[in-house]
Amino acid sequence: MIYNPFPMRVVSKREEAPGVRTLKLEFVRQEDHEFFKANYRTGMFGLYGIFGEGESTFCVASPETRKDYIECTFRQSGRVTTTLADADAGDIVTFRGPYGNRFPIEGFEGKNLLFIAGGIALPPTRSVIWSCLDQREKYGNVTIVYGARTVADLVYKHELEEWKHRDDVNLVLTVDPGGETPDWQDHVGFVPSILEKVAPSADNTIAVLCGPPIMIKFTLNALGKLGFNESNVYTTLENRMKCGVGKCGRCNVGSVYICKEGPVFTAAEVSAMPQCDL
Amino acid sequence: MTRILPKNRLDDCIAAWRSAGFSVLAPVRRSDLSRFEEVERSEDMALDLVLTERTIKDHFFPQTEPLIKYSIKKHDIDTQEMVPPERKRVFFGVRPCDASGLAIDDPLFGWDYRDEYWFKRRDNAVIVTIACTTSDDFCMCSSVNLSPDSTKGSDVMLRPLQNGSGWQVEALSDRGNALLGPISSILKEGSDATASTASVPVRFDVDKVMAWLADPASFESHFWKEISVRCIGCGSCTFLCPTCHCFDIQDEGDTYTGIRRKNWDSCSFPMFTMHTSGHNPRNTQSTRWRQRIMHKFNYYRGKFGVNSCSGCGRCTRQCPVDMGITETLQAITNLTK
Amino acid sequence: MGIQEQYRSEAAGLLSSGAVKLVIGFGEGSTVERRRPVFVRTPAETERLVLDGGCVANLSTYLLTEGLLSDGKSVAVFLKPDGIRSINILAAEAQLNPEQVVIFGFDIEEGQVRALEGRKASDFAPVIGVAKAAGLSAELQKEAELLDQISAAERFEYWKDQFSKCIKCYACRQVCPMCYCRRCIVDVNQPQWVNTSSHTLGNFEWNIVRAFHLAGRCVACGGCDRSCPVNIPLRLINHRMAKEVLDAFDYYAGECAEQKPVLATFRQDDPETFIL
Amino acid sequence: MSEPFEPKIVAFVCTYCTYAGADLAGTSRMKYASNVRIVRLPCTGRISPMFILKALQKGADAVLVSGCHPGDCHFAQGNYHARRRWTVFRALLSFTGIPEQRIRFSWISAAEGAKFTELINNLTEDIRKLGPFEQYHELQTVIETQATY
Amino acid sequence: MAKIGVFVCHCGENIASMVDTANLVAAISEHPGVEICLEYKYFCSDPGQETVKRAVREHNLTGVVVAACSPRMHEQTFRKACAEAGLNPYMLELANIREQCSWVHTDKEEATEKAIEITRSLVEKVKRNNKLYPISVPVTRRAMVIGGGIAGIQAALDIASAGREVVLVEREPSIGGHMSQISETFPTLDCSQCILTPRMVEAVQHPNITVMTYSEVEEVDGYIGNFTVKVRRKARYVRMETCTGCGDCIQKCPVKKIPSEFECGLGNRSAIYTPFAQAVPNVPVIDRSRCTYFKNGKCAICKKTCQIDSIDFDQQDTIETIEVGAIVVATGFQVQNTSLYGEYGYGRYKDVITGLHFERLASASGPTAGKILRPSDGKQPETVVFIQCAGSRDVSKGVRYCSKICCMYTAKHAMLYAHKVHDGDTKIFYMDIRAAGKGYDEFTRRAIEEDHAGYVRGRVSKLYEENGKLIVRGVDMLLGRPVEVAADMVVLATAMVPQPDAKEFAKIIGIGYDEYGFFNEAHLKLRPVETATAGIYLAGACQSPKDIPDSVSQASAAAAKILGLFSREHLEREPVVATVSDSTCAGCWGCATACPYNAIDQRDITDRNGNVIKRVASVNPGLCQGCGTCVSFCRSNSIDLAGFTEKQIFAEVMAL
Repeated sequence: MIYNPFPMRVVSKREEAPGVRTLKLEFVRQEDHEFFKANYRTGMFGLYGIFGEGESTFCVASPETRKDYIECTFRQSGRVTTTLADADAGDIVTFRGPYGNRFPIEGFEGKNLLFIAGGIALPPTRSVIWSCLDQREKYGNVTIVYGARTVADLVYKHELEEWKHRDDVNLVLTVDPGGETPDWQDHVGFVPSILEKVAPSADNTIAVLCGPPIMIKFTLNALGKLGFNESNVYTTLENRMKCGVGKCGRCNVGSVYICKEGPVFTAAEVSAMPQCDL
Repeated sequence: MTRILPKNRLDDCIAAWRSAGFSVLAPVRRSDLSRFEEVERSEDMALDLVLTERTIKDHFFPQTEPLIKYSIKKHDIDTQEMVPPERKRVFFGVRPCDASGLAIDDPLFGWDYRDEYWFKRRDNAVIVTIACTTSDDFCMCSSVNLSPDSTKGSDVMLRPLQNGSGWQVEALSDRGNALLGPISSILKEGSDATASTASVPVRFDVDKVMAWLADPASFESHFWKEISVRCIGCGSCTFLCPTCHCFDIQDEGDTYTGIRRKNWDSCSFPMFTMHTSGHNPRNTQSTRWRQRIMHKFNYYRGKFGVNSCSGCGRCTRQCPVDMGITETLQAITNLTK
Repeated sequence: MGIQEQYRSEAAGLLSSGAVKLVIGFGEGSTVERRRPVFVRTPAETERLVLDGGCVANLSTYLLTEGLLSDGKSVAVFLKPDGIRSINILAAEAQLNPEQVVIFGFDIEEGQVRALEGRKASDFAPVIGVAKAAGLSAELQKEAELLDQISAAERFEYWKDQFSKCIKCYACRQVCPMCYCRRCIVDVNQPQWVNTSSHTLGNFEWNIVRAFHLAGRCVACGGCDRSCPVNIPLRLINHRMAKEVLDAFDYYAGECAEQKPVLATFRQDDPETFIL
Repeated sequence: MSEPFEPKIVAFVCTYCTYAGADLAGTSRMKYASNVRIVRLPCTGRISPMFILKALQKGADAVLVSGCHPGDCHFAQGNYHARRRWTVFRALLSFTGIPEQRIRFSWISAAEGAKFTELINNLTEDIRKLGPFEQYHELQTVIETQATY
Repeated sequence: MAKIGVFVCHCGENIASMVDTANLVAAISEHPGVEICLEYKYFCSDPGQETVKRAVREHNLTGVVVAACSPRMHEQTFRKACAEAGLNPYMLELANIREQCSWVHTDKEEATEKAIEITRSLVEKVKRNNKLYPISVPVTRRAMVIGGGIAGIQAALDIASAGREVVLVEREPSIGGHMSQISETFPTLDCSQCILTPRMVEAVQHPNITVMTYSEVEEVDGYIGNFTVKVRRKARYVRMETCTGCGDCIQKCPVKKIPSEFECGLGNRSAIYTPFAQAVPNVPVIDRSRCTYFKNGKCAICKKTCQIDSIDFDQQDTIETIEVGAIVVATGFQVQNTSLYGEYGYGRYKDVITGLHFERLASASGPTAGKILRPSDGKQPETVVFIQCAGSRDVSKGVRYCSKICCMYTAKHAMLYAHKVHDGDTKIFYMDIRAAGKGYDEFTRRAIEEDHAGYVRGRVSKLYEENGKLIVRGVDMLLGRPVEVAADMVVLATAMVPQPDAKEFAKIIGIGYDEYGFFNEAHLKLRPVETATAGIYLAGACQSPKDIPDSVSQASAAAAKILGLFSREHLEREPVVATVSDSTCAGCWGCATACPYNAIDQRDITDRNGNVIKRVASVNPGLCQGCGTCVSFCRSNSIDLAGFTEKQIFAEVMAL
């Protein structure tokens, strides 16, 4: 029934940043995998769990173009994530999903893409980035602006390296003032201000923005200044969730159930929500 | 001429249903608490109560429900899904507000993902409602477009006879009709007058309330702080509410074996929305009270076309600090005068 | 002038002089019998204050509302002797500064309200002394003794039946002035000492742990007992704890603001007849 | 004939006195019933009442709590604090119907291997007579089955 | 997840004969998280330890359980082995399947089952162990000794002679303490001053000792190795630096009739004075309350007299802040106020005196120059009655303990009296004669046999004056008949009691005290010199009544403890200490009240602008001893004990 998760086997794990892990999971049962393949689209999330500890919600960080496995990236903080972070290859964890809506990337075709992410919020963006990069020909220019508090806090460092060296991706990295290392070559400054310097034209451009609430707020302002229409800016919202299927009643912001109607929203939809409920 | 269930045949009625495979649940007062429990004899029933303290929701959405039993092995995990029993049950003597509560929650539990824990019980339950002839200071069904003899959510409606000898019986659904089969010989025809239903005053103007709540400006109103100042943040109003349905999922057990459970949770609790980061979107009692009212009289209606309140008044009746929906909605009504 | 009027005018005086920023008292409730907590911020509003035999709640809980006393300003509150003892405990446990609490003291005897002399918690030491001398409630003791007389197995069944009703709404905790923890033990999940689910085992654990945490701190205001929506006789278990600390350690909770917690202190000659 | 009932007993002991006393029983090759499982803590002061409840949940038929004699605590005062807690907790458990015979407290010094041996044997025998603590354990079994409704 | 290695030791036949180790290994191997499970004859042997180390390295183990003997036996052995293999030594647990299993059971099946359960529960515990690192605390290698009596002087000299700095603080104008008041000492009858004075001089002249007389400790902060002490130096009104101690000012001071404290009121002193002739430092102080100049601004004769202008009426008290690494408390005792004893007429009859009075009478430097003359009329008493246990061992007077020295000094007094008044008569009323100590019993025997001390076993019931005599009535319990003595003088062997301000002082420095006010040692038997507060030690009668040899021994012991502490610049402590969760602590301070070591302080949590957001408990790892009493007190589980965390114990219990 609806609360019964899929058993998943840990294939590998990677330390992304202090306290931040990525787990690569494969399906134990064929039928679960088939279900996932049939239903997963980029932007969706799931509940990752360990029996005995519980479940925790985060996005599927792998793209819809790669459905052989699920990757998830999370910060070790509570009871579940602490245990998940301990999982090694071969261990069994669980996954319930995919849930929620998705980034409408068909609609992005032929357009320029601007991805903006802050800190631990790169994973949801990364899912869309790869979903698009894996079909690179369908889209226009791709710009990725990613910032973190310090150099150590940047996640997916190996992929950042890869994007950096791709001709068809413009990667802009930045760290908050004070977070740079002596050999840091990229930008220093907060994402919104860097964005104003490096952003492509708003014309025919879709922006995908993920980050902590405070960053989202200032970045939306910056995008506004740059002429982006709120309906062309997509973001994801994350709230505490337990059921993931619109029953348990905790994730709503105003009348919106994040788990059912989200987690992907346009900036226009977000600004229609009661801001203090976010 | 209508069908009558004579009070003095109630025991026969119970026996007939039981032999037809039904469990019969009715209001019972035991250990200083009134609630629905299985009964075998009519004398165990407490049908004269205005309302049981606990709702019948308990029997469809239990306060704690095992979902999955797990057992961790060295290389594997055994899981066993715990399925609720498909037990045929008659709920006898339900009040219209409680019956409505079930109907109000049905769409939520069926919203895209069907929650079988609810529906396996719903589908096997027959709700026999008794119209109210008495009410108290807290009843407010009439304020939420229901009434002391509302049929919403009921399969069979019983209307007390004026002479107190029994009830006029009306089947409202196929399930209700089917339930009357085993007791057809007990029912008799009659034309006794029914007692007048309780008169429950309208305590607030729900339309005005809905309009005010729908106004985005109301969300940030200072009103919420004032009205909720004495709320202590317990969950008794939500847990005694026939329509509140929020829950938590928890794993519980020892080192290797345990049960994943679905437990009632309450929007009154700060932990309800607390992120692991420590950020809490609803970090004050006033925002939580606002959520409760908004959810019941604005959001829920937006999703499912109905307000999530059946007017039982338990929230106020049981509140340790004498708060409740009525007071708030009266105040909103007054705001918009 | 009755006490109600006297206190109303004194409250108005305190508010208008700025001596207090808020008066927490009782007002009319949703029915004739009910009294509810009211929060009065202006002299005019003091008309809402009611003081009669129905004013039984221990309002000291509200003093712990986050941020209420952090500006150093004073708040006036209507309290019975039990509530005043709560203030003493909260002061002893560093949760509030008793200097910021102005007390409208009263007591109820046979439904009649009687004013108590004093304004600061420390002024009421004689009243509390009298209360201690009078001993714990004989009524509760009688009720508790009925349970003491039956066998352990029967007692277990009794409490199992009672606790099985618990729905973990935490009204008992929320209404209690002593339950001020930032994180209740039941919300501790690493490890999960108390089963949070409201099955009988979890309910047993919760209610036992809460009673233990209230041992030597409960002032028998009855708030939890009255608040319990499923009518669990929490008064009895709390009374039993109060009796234990009084009998074993001569400890009466809330005697003064300097009182040390009973379970954080000891005497070398504490009784230990049960230890082998 | 059914198997004789073998109780499960959990002991929470301090490392300096009772644990050492139990060690002494071993080095002296004294013999006692194998029903006891010892959890070692630095001091009786560390023993929280929750331990007892969890032991009962895990099927203990009796719990023993033991530490240094008053005045002998390695940490000077831990056992005095513990004694107060026990007094209160024991009264609480008793009032809620958890029999006093099942929750025992003792002082056993590092020299009292014999006392430890005797206590474990007596306790085991007492609980054998008393039978399993089904009333409590039933609470655990009930939650493993369906919701009652 | 965790990778635990479990090593099942046979201990020769010790374990293997009663525990089916193959079964144990089989069961534990199937346990979740167990990466490897091996058995071996002796894991504590070198090859055994090598096996453990190799497994740790090869399997990247995150934790180790050795199922073998008691952790009290080999925990350190295997911790070391783990550390050598690169695993944090605290990621080890010992499952005790020998002392608490194989050796005590007789049924192999049962023992095996128990061994499995023990091991399993420790596997679950070790999964939740945290890496711990020894706590290093810097040590200020300077000691403070509080109290300049014989105990304090001895401790100071011992520490100083070993090369460490010492600050010796004494609140009186001179060091010396009670010992300087004593005439002769038992059991040798050598002159107290003669043996004490050289030590006083040595102390004050020692290059490593700073003597601060007329000074009091006002505040102590910090913890072992790192105390900050505030000392109030009271104004002397005499410049220490220049005064030569000539004594002219004392001679010239017109206010002379002040009862001398040192002489117990039997002699007088002036307003500017040194307590006694041999005072160290030999610098007088002005008693402000008695000085005419301070009363009305006139006089100042001392100032005029002083040839080097050392009198300074403008001096003020000063507060000095001193950093020290350890503290010896040697604050001594006082004589019980005998006015409690109405029945003995103390205070009513001038010739009823205390033992200390008698010391002054017998002292060659005393007011009577060593002649035994009674206070009332200066006549030599012909009959002296001594009453022992005048206060001690008397519940009704609040002193249940034995003051320990009275039997001895009373015998000494009787002897001194007999030596000075050859035809005098003594009667000693006693309960028991407690003369345990080297040469002590011989001493009392000498008093009886050589000096004819008249011991009467019994208590005095009544004492009154009649015709210029003190009539002492009692019962001779040995003969079973009443006794009545007409005495010229009565000497009460009064109890030794704590200093009047002992309890307040204990609170200032943060140590415990008993119901009387004697300071508490950490452990009566095993740690009699330490207090429960690490870094603070006790010496002398402030802990309990003691004679001089005992005080000196304890002082030297305290010094040895401190020198041990000072042997390194950093103090390494076991990391088994408590920590507080700031986010959940409600600041009720119950833990701080319960802590036997005063290891818990209040700490302010501030926001970026420095505003206090909340105040939480904070454990000082330098002081915490790891008992965990705070943990079980905390209602919100906001404090935890490393090595025995809530998570660990929960897992251990839940795996049983």
